[in-house]
Amino acid sequence: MPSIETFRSEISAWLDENAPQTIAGIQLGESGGNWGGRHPRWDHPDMKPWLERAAARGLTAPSWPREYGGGGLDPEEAKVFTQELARRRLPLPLTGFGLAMIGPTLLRFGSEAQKREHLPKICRGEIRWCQGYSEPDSGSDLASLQTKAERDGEFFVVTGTKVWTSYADQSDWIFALVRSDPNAKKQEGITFLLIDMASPGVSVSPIPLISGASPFCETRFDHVRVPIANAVHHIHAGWTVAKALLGHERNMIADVFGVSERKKGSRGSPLAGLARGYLGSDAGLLPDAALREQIAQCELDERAFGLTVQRSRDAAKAGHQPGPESSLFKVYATELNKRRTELMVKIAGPAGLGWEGPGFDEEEITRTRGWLRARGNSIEGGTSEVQLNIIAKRVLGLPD
Amino acid sequence: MPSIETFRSEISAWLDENAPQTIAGIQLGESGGNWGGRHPRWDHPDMKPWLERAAARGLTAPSWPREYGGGGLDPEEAKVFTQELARRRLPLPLTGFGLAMIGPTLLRFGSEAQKREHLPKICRGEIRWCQGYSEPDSGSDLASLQTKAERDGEFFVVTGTKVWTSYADQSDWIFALVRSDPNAKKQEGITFLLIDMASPGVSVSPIPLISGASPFCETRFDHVRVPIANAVHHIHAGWTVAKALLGHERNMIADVFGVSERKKGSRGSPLAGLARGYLGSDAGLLPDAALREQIAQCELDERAFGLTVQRSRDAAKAGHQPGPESSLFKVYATELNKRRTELMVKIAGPAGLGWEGPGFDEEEITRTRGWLRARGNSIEGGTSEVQLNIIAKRVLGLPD
Amino acid sequence: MQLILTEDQELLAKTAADFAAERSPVSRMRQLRDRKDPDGFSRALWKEMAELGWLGIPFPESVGGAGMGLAELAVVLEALGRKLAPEPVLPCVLLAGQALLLGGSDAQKSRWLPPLVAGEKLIALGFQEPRSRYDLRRVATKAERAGEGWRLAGEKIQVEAGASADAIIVSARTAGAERDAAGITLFLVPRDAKGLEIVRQHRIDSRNAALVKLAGVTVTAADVVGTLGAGGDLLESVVDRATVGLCAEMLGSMSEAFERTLDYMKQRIQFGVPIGSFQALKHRAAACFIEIELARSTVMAAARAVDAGDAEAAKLVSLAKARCSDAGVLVGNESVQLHGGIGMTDEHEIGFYLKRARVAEMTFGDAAFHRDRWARLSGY
Amino acid sequence: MQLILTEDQELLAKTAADFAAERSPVSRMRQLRDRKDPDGFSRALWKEMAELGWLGIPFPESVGGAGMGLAELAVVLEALGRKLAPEPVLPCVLLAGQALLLGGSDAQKSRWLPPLVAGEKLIALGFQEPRSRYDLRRVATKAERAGEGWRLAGEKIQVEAGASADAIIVSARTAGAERDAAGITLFLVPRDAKGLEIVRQHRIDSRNAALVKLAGVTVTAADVVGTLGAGGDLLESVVDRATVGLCAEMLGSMSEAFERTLDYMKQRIQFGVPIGSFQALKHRAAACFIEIELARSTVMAAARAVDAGDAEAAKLVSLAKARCSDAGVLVGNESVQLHGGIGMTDEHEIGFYLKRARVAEMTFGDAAFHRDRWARLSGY
Repeated sequence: MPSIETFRSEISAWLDENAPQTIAGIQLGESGGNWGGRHPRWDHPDMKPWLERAAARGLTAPSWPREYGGGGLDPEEAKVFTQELARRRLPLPLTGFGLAMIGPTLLRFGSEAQKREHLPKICRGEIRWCQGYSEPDSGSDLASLQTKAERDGEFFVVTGTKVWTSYADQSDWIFALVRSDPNAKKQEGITFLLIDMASPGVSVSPIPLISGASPFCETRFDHVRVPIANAVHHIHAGWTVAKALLGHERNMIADVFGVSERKKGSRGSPLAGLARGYLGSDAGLLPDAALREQIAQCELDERAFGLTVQRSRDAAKAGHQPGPESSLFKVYATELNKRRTELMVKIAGPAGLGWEGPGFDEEEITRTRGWLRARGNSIEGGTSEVQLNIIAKRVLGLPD
Repeated sequence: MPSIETFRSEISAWLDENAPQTIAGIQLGESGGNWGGRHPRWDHPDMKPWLERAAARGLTAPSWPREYGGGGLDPEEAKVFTQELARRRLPLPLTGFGLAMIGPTLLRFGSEAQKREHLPKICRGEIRWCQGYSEPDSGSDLASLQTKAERDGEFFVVTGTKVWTSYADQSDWIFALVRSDPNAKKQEGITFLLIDMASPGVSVSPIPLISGASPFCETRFDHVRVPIANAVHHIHAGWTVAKALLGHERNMIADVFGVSERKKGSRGSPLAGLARGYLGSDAGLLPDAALREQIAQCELDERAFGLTVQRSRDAAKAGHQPGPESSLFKVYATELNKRRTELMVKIAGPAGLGWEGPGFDEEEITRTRGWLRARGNSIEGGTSEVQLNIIAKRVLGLPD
Repeated sequence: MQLILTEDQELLAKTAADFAAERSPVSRMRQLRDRKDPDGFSRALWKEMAELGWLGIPFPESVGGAGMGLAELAVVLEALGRKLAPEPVLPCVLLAGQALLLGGSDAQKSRWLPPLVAGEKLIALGFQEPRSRYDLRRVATKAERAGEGWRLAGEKIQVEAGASADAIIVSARTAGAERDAAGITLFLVPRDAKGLEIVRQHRIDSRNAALVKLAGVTVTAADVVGTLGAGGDLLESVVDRATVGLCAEMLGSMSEAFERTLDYMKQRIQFGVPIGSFQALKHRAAACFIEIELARSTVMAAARAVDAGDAEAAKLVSLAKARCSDAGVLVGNESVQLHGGIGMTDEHEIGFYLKRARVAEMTFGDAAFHRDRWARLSGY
Repeated sequence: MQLILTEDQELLAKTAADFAAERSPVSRMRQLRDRKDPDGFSRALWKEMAELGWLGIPFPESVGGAGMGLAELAVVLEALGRKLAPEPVLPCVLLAGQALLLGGSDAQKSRWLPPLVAGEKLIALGFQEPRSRYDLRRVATKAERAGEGWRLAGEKIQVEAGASADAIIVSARTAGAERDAAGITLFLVPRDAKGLEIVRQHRIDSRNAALVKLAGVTVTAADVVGTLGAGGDLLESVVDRATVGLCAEMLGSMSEAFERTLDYMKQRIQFGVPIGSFQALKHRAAACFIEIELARSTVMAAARAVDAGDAEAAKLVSLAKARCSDAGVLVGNESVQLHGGIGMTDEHEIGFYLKRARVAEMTFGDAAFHRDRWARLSGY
């Protein structure tokens, strides 16, 4: 095995040769990079060769096994690769639910055939995936889902509706939870199924939110025929797969907020700066005492949360089990983001009421829609109420 | 029937002749007036003749029937009597749980023998009553009470412990809820029993609170023999009696807070005045912006609540049924009183930390203990949690 | 002051509730929004409201009004608020209309109020500027003498009903600096005045609002509304009245949002039971109920105090607006949260209540502004 | 800055927890209160703490200390806070001790610190006055030149450990007016000084506190602690250290109160089920849990920042105190409410946590004070 520094110089050399200079430090679009798929969108023309070269070298999924298109890197090497990307301000060659969600799931639960079929296409960015979990009548109580999968020989015939299927309108395949046994206990009759969205009977429509357009879609299945071989893990055992994936998703959500909050701590007082602009105050104490105290409270919340995330990570780095504090990340991060976005609108005052121009600038409209969008943070990915139930039960040991 | 103005001149003449001038406008002690009983305490020597004369005329219980020692006044006359007392700043001749609680209960549920035995003694202030409801293991879930009443011929043998029996150490009789049928459903095995506290086996000890001495006592019954004839209403049907009385008690509690909050509205800003003293600010904006906003919020709460009480009373006066707003009185009044007393301590700052002198004046110590005592407001007489349950169920119609 | 509805008010409330339910379902507001209706409201419905006599409620009979007060208009606005009816009662009847009633000359009143009451003309009031926030007396728009008349230059923002108004009353500075309390004068500017530019704005509540730019607009001395230099006081009285009306509307909106949420809590099944059976949600619903009941009492009190010219009226207006702002946002937020995912969709109507609650909160000062005003008026 | 306990700190925490549980049950504090113990704490236990080396944690080895920091003392104070141990670590080790360490002359240090660390002498710090509230620099006590020395006149209130202290350091004004930031000097006054009157005070937490009256007390130039006129800055550094210690104690108290409440919620049966099964109560318990976890992170960060002399240390101290104040009061209030009637009785120990939480909240500034300080230090 080469030493880690050998690896660093190898990968550096490869990056110097293959990564287009043109994309260093570019502003990524709303979705944040290459998502691949049959109908890819490029934030920059050179994002395409970047994906292709990285895929060829296994660097779209650096730590996946080489046999499935990954890079076969060990954790230390993967970290070096990330560091070298960051140092060059290079975007990831590929992102999306394939890499983040279904890929790891297949690596853990998939059959050999499934891995050989799907993982290389994910690594090459050929197939874009989306997730089909929630249904109109199954939100917090996900296990009550009713999308039917009726057996017909070597096929399931799938009928039902999935909601909150992000980017379904741009995706090629969907991994979905379906009810394969209506007579079993609710968690025990569910199958985790891979469905080609090009199949007859699949239709997708976007879901506009109170904040405007969104990646969310409603995806309907009307007698869609899916090979039984597309069930991941055992038939009727999909809940096990789903739970593993859900836990993963919740951590991701907390991470997103957690990291960004942490960074904020060191960036001065952006809220106070915003207030100075709207209150016309250059220096000294902010003239609106009530706003000033709310800003301070919000900053204290952010900082206390950031320190708690840090405490958890420091403990993890030191090899400790995750402490009870990690159970609060999702609920606190999302509730805090709601309060913060609401406070930003209040700071803007009347200028915070705009839906679109004229009379409101781009930043104001983004801020106001950001506040509206944030209302959903405490609903998606496990409601705050469910999070509090979990804390009460698992951490505090309170009885049912 | 004489006209109401005839009655007014009669009662005025009687008051002019019989009410001692010496007690007009006197400061009543903590318990607030004549409570009577075998060991009465007088706030002023002339409170004794005042009680005796009023009792002789039936004016301790103005609206009770004359045959049981009351005044037999109709509601309009009773109101005139109250007005005339207020105009002369005269204290009530008698107060207490006999008049307010057990008397009305006996009038509604008692046997003829019970009425003849107990009501005249209440009217004359000879017997002081207390209430025995809660038990150490039965608070919010009162109906789970366990004080046993075992049948032995014409007697119940009572064994158990009652807590929060206010003034039990100064009372002569107690009305108590006891479990007469341990096998029935919990609400159906309870008897409402009158017990002479001089009976062998009754012992009383005071309960000091976190705020210091209190009227509350723990009352123990150790094989106390009580005649079966002392059961009010039917045996095992005590819950019916208790519920009627509890509703009555909750209204009283809300009234106490409601009325006092209403008065505050018109008295300027006592909280701001307090803050001026502690902040050393004579005029202008209060220099502590955070305190200032909390004071304003507290005043808004008080005023909004006072107006809601007024709205309810105006509706009642106009002959409407009590609206849904009356269900919030108890919980809001008590939670507000908690916030208000807490705010007063915060206004005092370090001067709000005194338990007793030196270095803290009388007012400061009263204020601080008042805050501690107020913590119990949302527990006694139906916890805030129970009140919210009731609103959710009865007013909002939310399912169990 | 009696905090109950009179029989006449009960009747009016019933009529308004029936009208709102039948003629103004929330779907109507959605259609106006989706088709980008330039008015943002229905002129036909406006005319119907006029025929019902509602636009004349707070005006004397001499101009075609009913000679009633805010207590009456409040019950109508509450009913309209329940269905988020976007017709411009607040800006036209209360803001501009009351400005003319309290400050206008006889000529102005007789020219503008009868057609306003009849639903034939719309007038708006422009009092907000890019830097004014909630301060009515922060006015940068300038009025300079120009011969016998005045030349106006400046910009008013978020002028409600401004995009459709036949005339706009604007505050301008005839003396003093931008933040001075005195020196403000109101002017009535007809829509066709030269140099007047009106641009429709789009806020989250989709209602009619406009940027009003005054590029050297010339008006005559007869266009002054009220006393020269005393426009600040007039504005404050007018905005207090409009605030009561807004509070009534907010009360209606929050009541409806809450009732819809309660219904949803009773119907939505998760984990095999209605979500309304979960105690944590019950207690939160009870907390909303309490705040709405308290808000109702304060709105009734404020309306009656203003009608009676009570010395405490301004304090009670601030009490009502502070409570309605906080309660409205609380109920709006809880409504979306308790509806869960469906509440986040544009397809569901509950989001409209959240958006309108936010606009209403930040109109005429938010809760913190009115707590501060309460404290000032209370001398601390 | 790593927000984890080192192995040594883990060991110290374990020792302190065992000590507190075995030697200092809450019943001990009750006994001290009920028998009106003049010290309000146990001198024997104090000596034991000294022998364990705890009193020397934040002092250099030169005066018998351990040369450790607040991060270490915090774990001890947290353990003591759990059992409401009333021994005067905060006033003697942190307030007075750190004042001497940071500002004292060599002579003062060698005279006072070794016996302090050994548990043989007690020193207190008087910095509050009847009008000072939370402002360390509001000092009315006067120091006037008297020959080579100074004559002190004034009054200090709620001087913790003052009733038993062998010497008291007081702030006094050597220049300027009562509210001036500069011109404050600290003086060390021995207990037997003529004109010094010490009167025990009784606060709701029953701890040792005293009124300290200075009626023309004469001290020498050698009794000045720190630089003449620069006592305000010294005081601020010292109080920041003591605030971290107090926050650690608060963290312990609120953690214990919360755990006791959780236990009660699991045991107390009403309506046939443990009250801890009611969802509304579960969510409130979860809210307390979250606040305690966040408070813990801030206390750890503040201790480490002060130890490291971090530029942000003062901000982090205010962060910790603001959160611990709010969380402590929340947990104290919820603890009593969730205990119900029994929680209101003096017989139950949970009320002691409520009372101590209130005193701690209002010591060294409450949450609003520290939010304001955070904002000032952040430049807004």
